[in-house]
Parts: sequence; structure tokens; C-alpha cells
Amino acid sequence: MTDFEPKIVAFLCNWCSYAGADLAGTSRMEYPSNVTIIRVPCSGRMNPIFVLKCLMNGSDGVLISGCHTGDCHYSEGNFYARRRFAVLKSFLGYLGIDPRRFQMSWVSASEGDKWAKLIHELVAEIKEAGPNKMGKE
Amino acid sequence: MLKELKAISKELLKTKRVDVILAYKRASDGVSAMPCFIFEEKDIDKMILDSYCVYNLSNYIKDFPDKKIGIVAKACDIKSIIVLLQENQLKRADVVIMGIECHGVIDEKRLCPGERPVQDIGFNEKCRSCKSPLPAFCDYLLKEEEERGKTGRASEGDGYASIRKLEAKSPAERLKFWEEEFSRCIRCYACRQVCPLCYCPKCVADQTDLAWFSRASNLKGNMSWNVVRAIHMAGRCVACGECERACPVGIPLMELNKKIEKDVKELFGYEAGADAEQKPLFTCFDKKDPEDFVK
Amino acid sequence: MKIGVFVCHCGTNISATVDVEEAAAAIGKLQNVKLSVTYRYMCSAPGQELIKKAVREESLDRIVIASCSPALHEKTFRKCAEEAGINPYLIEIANIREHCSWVHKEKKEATRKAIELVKIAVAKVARNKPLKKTYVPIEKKVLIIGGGISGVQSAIDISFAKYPAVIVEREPSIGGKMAQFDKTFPTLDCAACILTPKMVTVSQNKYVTIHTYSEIESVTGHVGDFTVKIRKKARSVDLDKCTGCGACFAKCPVKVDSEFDMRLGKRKAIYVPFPQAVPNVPVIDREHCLWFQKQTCGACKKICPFGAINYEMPDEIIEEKFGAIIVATGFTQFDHSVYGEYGYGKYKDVITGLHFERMANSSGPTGGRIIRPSDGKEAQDVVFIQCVGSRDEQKGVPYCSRVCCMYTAKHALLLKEHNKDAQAYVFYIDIRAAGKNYEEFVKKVQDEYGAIYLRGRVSRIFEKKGKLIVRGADTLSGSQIEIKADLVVLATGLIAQGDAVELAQMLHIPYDQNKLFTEAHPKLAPAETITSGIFLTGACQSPKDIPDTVATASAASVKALGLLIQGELEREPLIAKVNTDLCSGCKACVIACPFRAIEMKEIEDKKLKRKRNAAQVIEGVCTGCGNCTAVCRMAAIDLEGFSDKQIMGEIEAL
Amino acid sequence: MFKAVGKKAFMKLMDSLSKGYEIAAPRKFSNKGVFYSAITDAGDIYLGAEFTVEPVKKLFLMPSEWLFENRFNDGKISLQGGVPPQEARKRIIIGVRPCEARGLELLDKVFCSDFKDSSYSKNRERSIIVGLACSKPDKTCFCTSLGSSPAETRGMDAIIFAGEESDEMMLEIITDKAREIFAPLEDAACEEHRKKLESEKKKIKDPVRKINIPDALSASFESGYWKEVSSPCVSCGVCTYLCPTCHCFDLVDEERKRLRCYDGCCFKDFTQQASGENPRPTKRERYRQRVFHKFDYFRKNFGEHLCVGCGRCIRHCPMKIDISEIAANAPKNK
Repeated sequence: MTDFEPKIVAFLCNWCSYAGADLAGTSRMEYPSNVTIIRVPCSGRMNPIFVLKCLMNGSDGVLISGCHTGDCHYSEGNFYARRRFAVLKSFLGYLGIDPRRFQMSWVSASEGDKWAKLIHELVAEIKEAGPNKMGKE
Repeated sequence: MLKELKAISKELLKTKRVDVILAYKRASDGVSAMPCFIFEEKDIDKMILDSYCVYNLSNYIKDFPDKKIGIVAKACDIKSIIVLLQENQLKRADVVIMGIECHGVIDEKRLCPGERPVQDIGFNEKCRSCKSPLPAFCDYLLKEEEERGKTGRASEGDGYASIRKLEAKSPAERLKFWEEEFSRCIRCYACRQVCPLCYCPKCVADQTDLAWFSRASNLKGNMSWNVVRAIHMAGRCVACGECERACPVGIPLMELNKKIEKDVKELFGYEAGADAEQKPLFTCFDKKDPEDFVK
Repeated sequence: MKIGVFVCHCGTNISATVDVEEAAAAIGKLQNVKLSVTYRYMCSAPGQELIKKAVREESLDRIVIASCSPALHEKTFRKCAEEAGINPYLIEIANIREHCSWVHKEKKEATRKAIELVKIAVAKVARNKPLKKTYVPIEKKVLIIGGGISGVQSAIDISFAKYPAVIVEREPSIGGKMAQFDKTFPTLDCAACILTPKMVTVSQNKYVTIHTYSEIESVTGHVGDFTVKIRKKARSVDLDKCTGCGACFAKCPVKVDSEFDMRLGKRKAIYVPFPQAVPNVPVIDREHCLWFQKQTCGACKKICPFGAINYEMPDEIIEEKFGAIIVATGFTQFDHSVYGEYGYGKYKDVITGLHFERMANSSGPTGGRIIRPSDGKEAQDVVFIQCVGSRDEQKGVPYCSRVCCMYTAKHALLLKEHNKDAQAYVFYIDIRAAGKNYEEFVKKVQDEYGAIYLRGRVSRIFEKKGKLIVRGADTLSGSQIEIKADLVVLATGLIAQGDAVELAQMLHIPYDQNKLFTEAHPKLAPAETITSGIFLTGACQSPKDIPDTVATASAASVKALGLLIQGELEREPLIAKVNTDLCSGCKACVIACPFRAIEMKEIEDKKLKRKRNAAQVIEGVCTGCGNCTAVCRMAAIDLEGFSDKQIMGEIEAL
Repeated sequence: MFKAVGKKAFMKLMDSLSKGYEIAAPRKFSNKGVFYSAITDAGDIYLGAEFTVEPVKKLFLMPSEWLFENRFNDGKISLQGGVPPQEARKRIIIGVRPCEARGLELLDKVFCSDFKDSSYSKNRERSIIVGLACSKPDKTCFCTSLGSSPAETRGMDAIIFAGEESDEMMLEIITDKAREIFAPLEDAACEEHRKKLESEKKKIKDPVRKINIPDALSASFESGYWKEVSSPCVSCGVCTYLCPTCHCFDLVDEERKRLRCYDGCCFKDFTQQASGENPRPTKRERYRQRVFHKFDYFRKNFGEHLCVGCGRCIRHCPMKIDISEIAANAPKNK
């Protein structure tokens, strides 16, 4: 699986994680280009079906990233998201979908380094997990 | 119990306390039961009560908007009524719940072909982990003539044995298992239609303006539908087992619902249908909710 | 649909790692893309000109800019689009700098990803809808809850801008706790002398209305349009007729402990709490008044030359509309009876700081003498105990009340000034004197006024031969010490008002585990709450001394004024919308909305030919977080600008 | 002509045939039921009494199939595929029940008449139907009420008689197609066999319940009867999807593909119009439509009822609704 380049989608909340990824950019921190970022206002905006749709469309991995709990720009959005996706994550695992394929993280606007590090790990993990065969028909 | 039920129903209809009573009658095969809706006293004699009365009648509540409804309900069925109240689909004043003592209903799947006596048909899976034969939340409590004890079938565990077995398997095995199961799905949506809590005016599966997931009954489409269905039941499913019973191709849907039920219990200590006052699972949170899965 | 894509070189910031020409060419082949060009600096004037020109010539109807983060130039390009005659919400930004060229080195890869990012933006913009900013009207009046120093200050600031303010104070007079103080640290000017002029100013200000002896009954509505019910409790004295001559309470035969004087002095059944009260109109305490208890007496009614006394006066409920609300409900003293070892209640001569304030006050119950309540004798040795309730997670509150160190130092000083032979002993954990001239003040008290500071806690207080034996540890010398004291003063902490939670729930503002109201952001929005249009000042948010309180009062006022000064409230149109056909009325969104921005409304369902309830978004309140869209199983509620269609489109484009 | 053959020998033949032919037959999945499946090992073929859940229809009219896909390359749109190319291979379908075979004939009236549905007719042409007489009809069956019977051979190339207990089974060859594939088995056209067969046929004919289905229902159209009988219906797709003759479909565009998938008149949205109007707003209209299509309209158009009495819709209805009773008891007037 060495030549396998995974396709990963990352949904970033506008206020923390997206800004965090921006900071990684302004600080010129290099990380793999496998991750495509989609901007959402808040992790609370994330509908479980979005994640499912990605996996069914053949994405090898999905990441949702928001503000650290307590720092949500909308004060509570990420608390709701956390609950919602705790259930989804466990459920996908139960169906036999590799748990590494769907992950969640808190990255603040000041954690550009964390973002870069996170992507390095994520890409490595998904490479291990291998291509997502789901919906490749 | 049946006599008592009829008497109460008669009273309810006579006094106009209710406009209609949701009950059971004998089906054309002369063995199984089917739902019946009684508007007039004269029809009360159609009513039956036995271990063939499997169906969760609360599914029909949405068929009678703006009507006062009397409903015959088992302990498990009543939970779904509670969720309907919790989700504002029903006013408490509009429903009279006639809770019936139940020591298990038959497993229909093993009923056809050919009639067989109850004993060797065996009881429905859901009844094996039933906590109490006596409904708690009801207006009338109908007990059987002779005392049968409060055991239910709880002795047979919490009902999660099969879940744990699946959890113990490897991801690859689980995926294979579910792919096989879902491959039979024909997208007839019986699971949805018999579900008392699938009351959405237009299910996401039917929305055409935006196709949320594939209609095709291939793995992709079937997987999507079954996952979305289960996720939309999270913290709501009361394990009445109707979806699995209705599924013509025998997909073990309760193994999905119960997994989430189990998780939600373990993660948030949340139980569906426990209390009409509690907030729905995903409309609230606890700052202490687990987040070890978040990086 | 004609989408124009504009790829920015950003000098070499992008073009160095992304082959912009190759990218532009690839993008040009996408469906609906009419034009795809590059330019050195899209955000520059000529860059924007290029965009406008292209829109004109190619009659584009949607725009994608592939450049830096939207955080930097989204607004710029929205404006540019608007000038080009395209709805500003029909543009999308593809972030190919921060998220691509700056984080990837390998040109082929970076170019591939840049194209990917633009693809997504194209897919999204194709599903954008033209949107209009929404405007909600504003009721140009501010409600101030609480008439203490912070409420009074807010009222003054707001009236200064010539906007009407209404103070609602539950006590018979405004002034709050500060009115009870004798002097203020560290300057030692007399509290009354600096407060009462302000009280008079507001009372005479034509922009300020004051409802004393009144409470908030209910609050509904939202920013710009709050509807508030105020209960004016029956004062039994006509505010308009009364001149405050005082004949009535001179005549009143009933004597009652004065709350204002901390029960150290007496007042009548008809009374003004203190001489400088505003309004200077008495109130009848119906609990004790003979007329209300036994239908006898009626002396006040007889004596009043203006016929101002009215025993039949009922509670009155008035309803008013406000555009903004300032919460200035202040604090209450910590109830230290939990500290049995300090013997409060058991020993008359164990008192609190506020008792001391009244005693020290020359117009107070003791005429300014520091005495032992038990026998009225002048107090010589006085022990002050700090952190009573504060910084004590077991029995009290975890936080520091911030003012106790200072007011205790002040007390020690005042003690000496009132009786030069007296000696002050102060038990403290550590001295917190952060503030202008605070540390200097404490030093002065120790050096010039000989107050003895003992670092340690008091373990027990008991009575012996008419003296209070205070037993405690001096952790610095490591010795046990016993002090024979005439008087013990407890520096009780500041805590939230008993009914703070009810008010918070009425206002839909959050509060913390100590029932203190929570600010919108601890650093960047200390005077706001997350509920737009409601602001915080003073000790109801956290313990504050007078300067801080006055500062936050002005801060809150400015925030409120900033709101009122706008003709209408402009709101970004990126908010939730309900499709009532799909809504089942399950209320999930209503419950899950962090901003209470969704309400239920009865609608006529044409399909079912009956009335039913459906959700409705309150435009002025929705902040566009989108939480509702995710909790709605039936996808009946969607978020403009980040709609389900747009996001699903982006995913499909991957 | 007839052939008698032991089950083993038959299976052996099937295995050898599976080289030249695609073979589909009922297969039993423990506690899931019996399903038509592609057969690689003849040992999987199930010829017992239990009925398949889905009718043979699904091998001709798939629950969903891609019709075509539009691609957008270099600024141009192009249509790909059309109907996905069926494998040209001939196909033998074993164990088709008489009712299902009749069902196919009825479907032919719709898909292979003046208009030929390419995908359906292709599947028809390539298939050889080897029927299976019902040794033990189900209590929900009522085929004899619709001019068929458990041993009816209409629409078959051959039919198997296999008593569950006896190891030997009998084969009645009807068409040349069948004669060709079963050539390897030697004939057994002696009298006793014929007799045995006849008695066999009689034996299994009788237990089927008889319902007198009316020729037309039009009189009852406005009757309140339909509201009453439809009230237990939960508007799912079980009856229509599992019906050997129901053939309504819906065209769905997904991303760039056009999809044809089953649809059913019992669904709420079946007649939903873009305008928001729905001519069949309640279960009454929808269920009545189903019954009328089966027992009134179709007969008017094609001379036969659109029902073969297989009993699937009764057997699998989550709410035990019995269409045969409902049709039989329909009022003769308003």
C-alpha cells in the first residue's frame, strides 16, 4: 500500500479549525496534500449524512474539526456535535467500517502546529487502513 | 383481561372520551391478529387479546389527527407513545392508554407457512429481555385474571448478548456480515412505515430536491439507507421490534437499533421512552460527555 | 449558469507552488464555467477591475475566486461582486494559499489540490442563492435591572447620549450596597458624598425613568424588541403627592430593625431607608404597620398634609418595550453562618464588614462609634477575619471576592481614626491588593495605623469573661495565638443574588456554577452575553470593586448605545430557514438552538387541510451556527450560505 | 414428454449445465427465507415446499437498474451506456412456481407488447423457465381462484414434480428449449408415470383455498368500504415489491446517472405532483388503486386479472391485510 494516496475530506468550523489551518499556512508548515478542506460555520452544523455521503462517495477518510469544548463561537455547537458523532463513530465501527476512516478533533485558531501534526498522523493512519472500497461500484 | 378491556372501551366510546379505539382483531388466516379501529360500540366485540397481538398500534396515532384516541398498548408499545409525547406529535389529553399485561408475543417470522401452536413458535426476541410485563405509564392497567408474577423474561439477560457477539468479531467480519444482510434489502421501506416514530412528513429517503443518498438497491444505497434509518432512531428507538418483524427479507434491524441503544446508555446514560419530559438525545448535551474519541 | 473563475497568483505566494495557468485551464473545462483566468493580485484595484470587466463582457452570474483565505478577502470580493452587479452572496472563495500553496512544496501535487479546491468552490457556488441582508427594527429604549452604582452609572451614560433608560430597583430607593458604605478605598472619600449626587442626577434626568420598589415580572422577545412586564409593588404612599416632609414617619409609633443599618438601628413602619434616599418618598412596611395588621392607628394618614398615604394602593403591573437590557443586579453578602467556629449569631459581637460600615458611618446607628453590639461599649481590640466564604470550595465559593482585602484594610484604618487607642488584628490567607494605589494603601494601614496582620486561619472563637477569645494560627511564626477581642469582623465574600438563576432563565442568559452571569467571551466580550441585546455590568458577573463596576457600567452602556444608534439592526442573511412542508413540529431545533432563535408557529397545512405547528426562525436572533439543521431529521430547516445542497454538492464534486 | 430422475442426477446435470448457462434457482438461507440466487453449486438449489420471498420477477425487472449516465468531459456532455449490457449468456431459472410463471406472462403484456422494453425483453429471451409444481401450497395461496393451479404449466419450458419425501422427481418437458437442455436424461414416458403425475396434480390442487374474485369492482369505487379496509395499511412497499405482477417503477436521477427502480401505489408519494397536489392523498385512494388495478382495470385492458394468487402480499404484509378477502367482499354497489 505504499503508492496508495488516500483521499481525505476535512470539515472545519469557520472560527477555530479553519483559522487554525490558515495559521498553519501563514507559518508555512508543510503537510501532505491528501486532505481537502470544506468550510462549515460550526462543527454543530455537521449532519451525520455528510460523513456517510463522503464514505459512500469513496473518500478514504473523513475528519470533522471544531473549537475546543467551551470555546465554540456559538458557545455550544461543538458540544452537540461531540454527542452526535460519538454515536456515529461507534456505529460505523460496528458496521465494520474502519474506525480510522472517521475522526474528530478540536483545533483552535492558534494551533496551526497541531493542525499540521494532525494531518501527518491522519494521512499515515488512513494509508494503513487502505483504500475505502465502500461505494466503489 | 379482554372482558375488562371491552367494558372500558364501551365506556370510553359512550362517554365520548375518545373518538376511536386502536385495538386488535383476528386476521383472515384465523390465527394471527391484525389492527382494528373501533368507532362504534357495536364493533367492540371484534377485539381480541392474545400473544398474537404483536403490532405496536401507536404507529396509527398519526392517522387520526385532532381525534381523541384510545389505544391498547403493551409495556414496550407505551414507550413509543412517550417518545411521541416528548416530540410533540401528540397531546397527553388526546390519548387514553389502556396498558395490558403482556408475558411475551409470538415470533411471527416462524408462523408461516402453516399454522402452528404458540408454544413451538416461540416468543419474540424482544420479549426475552423484557423487564416488566406490566406497563407503568397508562390510564388503565389491565392485568390478567390469575397472578403471573412480575418477572417478565428479564432472566434472559439485557438483550445485548448478540450485540456483544458481533462487537467481538473483527471489522472485516462485521463488514462482510452487514454487506450480506444489506444486499437483500429491496428498499420497500416497510421498516420505516411500521415504525411509530418515523412520522416525518417527508423522509429524507424520499426527498428529491436534494438526493441525500442513492435510491439504488445496491450496497451503496442500501448501506446508506439502513445507516441513516438507524442514526435517525438514535435515542428514540424503544425497541418495539416492528421494523425487524416487517422486513420481508429478514435483515436483523434490531441488531442495529440495539447497538445504538446500548451505546447511548453507556455514553450518556440516556434511555429512550423513559420520560416524556426529558429532552431528546441530540437536542441536549452534558459538558461531561465523553470525548476520548476526539483528537 | 455562467460561472467565472479568477485564479490569483498572489505575487509568487501561490504561483510559486501552484501552476496557476495549468489550474485555470483545467478549471475552464468544468461544467458551468464560462471563464477561467489568472491575475497577479486579484484583490488589487486592477484585479477587481478585471473581475468587473469580465462580468460585463461574459455576462457572468456567479464568481469563484481562487486566492487567499476567505477570512482575509471574502468581504472585499463580495463588495466587488456587488459593484459588478452580482448578488454578493453568489461568490465563493477557494483558499489555495493558506490551505494549499503555503503548506505543500511539490508543484504537481499542489496544482492538483488547487484544482480540487476550486472544483469544490464551483460546485458550491452553482448552488448558492442570491441573499439579502435582513434588517430588524429597534425599540430605542434601554432597561436597566438594578439601581445600584452600576445601574445608576449606566443610566447616566445612556441619558448622556439622549436615549431613554428605565431603572428597575427592588428596594424602596436606588443606591444599592454602595449607599450603605461609609468610606471607599483607597481614597477614603465618603461613599454617600460621591454616590448621592449621581442618584440625584438620574432622578432629575428627563431621559431616565426610575421604578423603585419594583421587580421584573417577565421578559419576552429578542434584541431590538424585548417586551418586559414590571411589577410596581404597592408603596402605600403616592409618589406624586408626597413631598418627603417626613411628618409621617416622625409620627409612626412602630419601631422596627432597620435593614439598611444591618439591624443595628431602628426604623419606623413607614420609612425611607436612609436620609438621602431617591426617591425621597417613604414606603409602608405592611408586615409591621398597625393599620395593615390591626386596622388601628392610621396616624400617618391623619398627619400627612398632602393626602399622599393610600392604604388601598394595589400592586401595579406595567408593560414596556425595550431594545436592549443591561443587567446590574449586583451581589449579596455570603451567609457565613456555615462557619460555626466563628460563632456568628451566637455572639453578638461577631459582625460582618457591612455592619462595620454602618457603625463607622457618622450618620449611622452608632453615630460613627465602633462599639460592641452586646453592651454598647467602645471596642478596643478588633479582630478582622478575611476570606469568609471566599476561596473555600468546601463551605463557600471557590473564587476570590476581590474586595475583602481592601475593605478590611480600610476598616482597620477607620477603626484607628474613630478610636486612636483601638488595635486591629487581621487574619488573612494572602493580601490581594491589585489596583491603583491599593498595595500602597495596605502598607499604609500596616505601617502608619499599626494594624497587625497575621497570616493564618482562625480555628475557633469563644466567649470568656465578656471578651471574645479568638484562637488561630500564625503560619509565618508558626505559633498558635489567642487574642482577647472586643469585636470580631468577618470579611464575608460577595456572592450572586439569591434569585439570580430565575432572572437568568427569564432573560435566557447563561450563568456559571456560582450563579454568576456568564459573559459572551471572558476576554473579548466581558460586558456582553451570548444573547444579543443583553449586557452585563457590576458584581452580578463577578465580584468587582467600585471603579471596576463603574467601568463595566459604562462599557455596557456603550454596547447598548451602539445597538440603539443604528436605525435598524443589520443582520447577515446567512441564517436558518424553515421549510414548513417538511417540518413535523417535533421542536428538536427549538430545544437545540443555543440562541433561542426558533419558535413554534401555527400554520395552515394545505395538504392535510388542517392547522398544525411548525418551526419558525426569528431572523434578528439567529446567528447562523447551523446546529438546528443537523438535529432536524427531516431536513426541514436549512442554513443559507451553507445549505445542505451546497455542502452535498461540494462532497459530490470531490 | 416426461422424464423421471433422481435428485442427485438432476443436480449433477445442473452442475454440468452451469458451464454453458447462467443458472438461477431458489436458495434457502437459514431463518431468512428462500431467495432466488445465482447458482454456482447445484447443491444450493432448494426445491422444497417453502416459497421464495421475492418472486421470479426480480430476475427480469430488477429492484433498481441504471439506464444511462451522462458524462461531462472537456466541456462536452456525452451519454454513456444506455441499458447496462446484459450478459448475452443463456440462463436457466429453476424452481419457478406456476403462479410466478403466469406472472411473467402478465408482465409480458406490459413490457413485450407493442412497446418492447429492451432490458426486460432481453432477459426474457435469454431465460429458460423450469417450473416447480407446488407440493405443499401455503394457507395464503389462492391461485386456483384465478384460473391457475399448483401444477399449471403455462409460461414454462418444463416443470418439475418433486415430492419432499421421495428422492425421485418427475420432469414434464414442454418446449424444445427444455428438450435440448434435458436431453442427457432418458425419457420415461410410461403409463404409470403419467398416472402418478395426474394423481400428483390432483392431490396438490385441492388444498388451495377458493375465493370468488369478482370480474369488476367499478360499482364499489365510491364506497366507504375502501376507507375501512385500507385503514390498517401502513403504506409500505412490501405487497407491491413482492408481487409477481406489480410492475410500477420510478425514474430517479442521481448525480449523473438515471436510475429505474421499483415504485408502489401504496406509497404516499406515488402520485405526488411537483405542484404539491396529490390525487391520491389518503390510504383509501391508494389501496383502492392497488385492488382496482389488480381486479378491474387490468382486466379491462388486457382481459385478465393482474393477480396470480401467489399469496405473497398476504404472507408478508406487516399488518396481515388480505387482498383476496378484500376483493371478494367488495360491495357490489356504493
